[in-house]
Amino acid sequence: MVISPVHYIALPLFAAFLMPLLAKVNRELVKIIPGVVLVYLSVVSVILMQQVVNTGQPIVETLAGWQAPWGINLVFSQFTGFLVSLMTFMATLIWVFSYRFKKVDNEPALKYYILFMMLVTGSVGVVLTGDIFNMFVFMEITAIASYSLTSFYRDRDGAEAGFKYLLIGSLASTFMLLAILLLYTQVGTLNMAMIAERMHTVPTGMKVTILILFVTGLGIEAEMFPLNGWAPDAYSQSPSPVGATFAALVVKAGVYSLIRVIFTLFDIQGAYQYLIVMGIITLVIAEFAAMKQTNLKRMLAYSSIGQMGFVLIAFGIGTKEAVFGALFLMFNHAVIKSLLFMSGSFFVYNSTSKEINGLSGIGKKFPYMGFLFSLGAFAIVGLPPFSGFWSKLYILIAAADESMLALVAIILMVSIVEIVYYFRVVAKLYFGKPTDEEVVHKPTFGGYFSMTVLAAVILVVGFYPDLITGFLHRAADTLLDKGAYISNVLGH
Amino acid sequence: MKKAFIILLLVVVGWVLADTFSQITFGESRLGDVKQPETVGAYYLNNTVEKLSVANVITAIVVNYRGFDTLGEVTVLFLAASGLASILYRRKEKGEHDVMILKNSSQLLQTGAKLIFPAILVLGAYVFIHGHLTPGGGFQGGAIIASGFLLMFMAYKDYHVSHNVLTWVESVAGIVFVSVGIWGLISGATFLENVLGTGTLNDLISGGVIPLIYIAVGFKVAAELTGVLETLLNFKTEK
Amino acid sequence: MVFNVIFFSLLAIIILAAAIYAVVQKDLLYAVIATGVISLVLSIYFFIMQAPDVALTEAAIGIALTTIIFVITIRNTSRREDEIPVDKEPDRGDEK
Amino acid sequence: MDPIIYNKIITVGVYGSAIGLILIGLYAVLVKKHLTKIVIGLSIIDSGVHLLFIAVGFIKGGTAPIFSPKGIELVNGGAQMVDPVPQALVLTAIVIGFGVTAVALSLVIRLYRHHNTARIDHIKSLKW
Repeated sequence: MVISPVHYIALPLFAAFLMPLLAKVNRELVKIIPGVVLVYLSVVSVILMQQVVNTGQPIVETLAGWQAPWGINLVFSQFTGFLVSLMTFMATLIWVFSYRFKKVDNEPALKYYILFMMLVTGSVGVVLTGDIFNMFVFMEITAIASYSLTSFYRDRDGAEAGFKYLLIGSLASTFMLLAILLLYTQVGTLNMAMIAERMHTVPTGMKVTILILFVTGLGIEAEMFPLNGWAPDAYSQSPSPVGATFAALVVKAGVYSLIRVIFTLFDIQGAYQYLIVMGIITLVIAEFAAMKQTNLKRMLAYSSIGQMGFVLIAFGIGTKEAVFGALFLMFNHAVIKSLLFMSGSFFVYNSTSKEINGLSGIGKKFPYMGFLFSLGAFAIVGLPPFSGFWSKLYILIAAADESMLALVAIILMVSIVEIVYYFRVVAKLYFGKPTDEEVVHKPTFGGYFSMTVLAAVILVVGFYPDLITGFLHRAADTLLDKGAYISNVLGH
Repeated sequence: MKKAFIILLLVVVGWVLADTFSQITFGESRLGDVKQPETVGAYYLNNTVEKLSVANVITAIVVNYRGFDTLGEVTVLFLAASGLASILYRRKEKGEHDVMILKNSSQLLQTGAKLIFPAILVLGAYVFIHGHLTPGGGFQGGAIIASGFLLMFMAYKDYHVSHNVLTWVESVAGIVFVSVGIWGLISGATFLENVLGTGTLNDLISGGVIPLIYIAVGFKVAAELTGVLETLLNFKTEK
Repeated sequence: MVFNVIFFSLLAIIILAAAIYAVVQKDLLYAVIATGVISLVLSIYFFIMQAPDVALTEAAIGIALTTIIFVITIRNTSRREDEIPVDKEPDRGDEK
Repeated sequence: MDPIIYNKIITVGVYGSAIGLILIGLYAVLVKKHLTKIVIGLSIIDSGVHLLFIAVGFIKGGTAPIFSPKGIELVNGGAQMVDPVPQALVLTAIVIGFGVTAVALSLVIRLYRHHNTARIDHIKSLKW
């Protein structure tokens, strides 16, 4: 059985269909299967990435034996491969963290683990597929899994957050369906490479309408400004491993689909300016909202939306350097934000109130967790020795090269806002007077392991960024090289 | 004020849609020449009979050309069923038992249900077995069978489909679907490839793997929709 | 040809009327039945436009199953749209 | 009345009802307060989109894309078959729509159980 990109989807589905039966045999098995599947997929990622990097050619896998434009195909190139491998590694770490997670054990664990695995498969599917309607189906899989996971806990108002997310998510999928339909009438095919090739035949009026529908629909998934009201509730009400998965995987898939549509399918210049403007609005509003938050997890949620706005700005600049910076920021955001969510969750569980000022002095009683959280905070703000610094630096350089000085000013101003609200929390952790509560919820060995690995990655990439910069440059070139994508997939 | 803003928004959306769809003339063929297929639709119309010898082109598309979509689609239904169960999950204190929320039905409905129920099952089975010949297929057949079970739920207050059987049918059908895909992969071809011989057009055993997949989908959809109904129906727990 | 025009415009009128009725009606049970009518007319539309597969799907799923899960939801929640909140002790279920 | 007018009426009839469904559904989702009514709005929007899918794939005087013995006869007689791809997509979209509606209604039931009311304005934390 030669290793091929379809394993990312066929295997988790096989495991998901098998799990209800295994649950009858023994409950423990059900919790282990996602881990086994994700570890195997991480190995597959390493093998496939090696193959792609050595040959320089993307792996285009046709399904059901029909060549590219007629059937559905999966594209595992430098760019999509990077995203898929990042998602799989992060999902494995999050699974290790959530394996013996206290809050999840007493609920119906079987459903949790199936939904979690499908959330990962859906996000990976969105990135891998080369067919526009197939991307819609995988987005629906991710969406339904996240609606149910958001409303997983009984005691919190998860159901409200779930319903609000579902409502806005349904509107997003309606816009996407309309856009796909219009695109099909103009171009006659659903394969993304063929669409990109034939896009010049579409009249501009129709092209702009289709782009608006796409950007509105996908903007909701990528948490762009106008319709991202669902995100803070979804992040804070869902179990914290799921919050970390949202930050590390689901929002990446949303941003990927937006970028794939704007960079590869359409060739309208106005889209880049639109990305920059919406990115700035999302960044500024999310960061200021984060400053006002008193609930730790909502603050992290708003900060995550802000980071996504920053990624959109970087993609909006559109030069090779800027896209490289954007990919680096996506990598950092996935690693650092998951660490913050994981360590943050243990503060929240140990303090009676979820509010930030309820956490005073917990850093002294929980030193290692306090260290991890502060490390994450310093990294995301972009202080020099950590990995967050490099991605922010590269994007600023790219913006400066394009002489967008106003943009540089805005980014620096927002960074100051970030520093304010993150250091406020860190200060509270260490210098607040400690409350008398005993530390009850200790993370499991798995929790410590995955958080330590994330911290190590932040430090290593911080000191030796060129470990992955060369690799990211090639990924950025693959994304920008539209002609190569078309010729590889269609094979002429 | 809010309503005025919404009305304005609706007018704008309506105008944009109307203007866009006015450029797409209704009833005009956009397939291009079917013999030298340029568009995907024309290709399918041209090649389904020779390559797959399946009469129903839509079944060929849903199961073979775009079989990956259907795999994702079946997962969406699977997730909806398990998501529903996790959302409506209630830990039952001792002494509590699930009670059907529908009241007892009239004599007429009960005898009628007893007569019609087997017929609906046969119709549902017919629809998804002949998926590749006549209109219909896995989804439609499964939905018809589920509405058959619905009739029995309505007629008999304490009619229960054992949750065990439903889970078994659902999982086995899902595994059959994925393993047929993996079978294609193992036999050197691609995932979900039609590895069986495709037989002659318009007789029952034709189209190779396609009928097998659609029968598996039919069982899975029937089990899932009945599960969804069962979860929603017997929800009120009383002492 | 004249028959086509009459039939199509009749369908259009019925489906839009049912949609408006479904939105305006305060009693949710009648609103849900109107949704069933919308699915029925939709199924006829699909049948006329040479899409038998989809007509069967819309009939089986749209009319039968969607309507029944709406009715079950109304059975579990309130039937009137303008209901006055019942002030019995909210059922906290198994909340800790 | 010559056929041009007929085609115009049928076109306005089909596209008009589809876009009308989408607008009415959107109105219900944005304005109505009762959760079940909002989910009804969502399902109406879905119906509108599905009708658009099929309307776009329809070809005047075409036959259903099924090569039954009668179908082959018609095709040899020069009839053009309707575009099958939008129909295959709608098949998936209808079942996805049902899945999302089922999850939405289960959330409505749980919200009602939790707050004893199914109206958005009465559920405080669901600020709009």
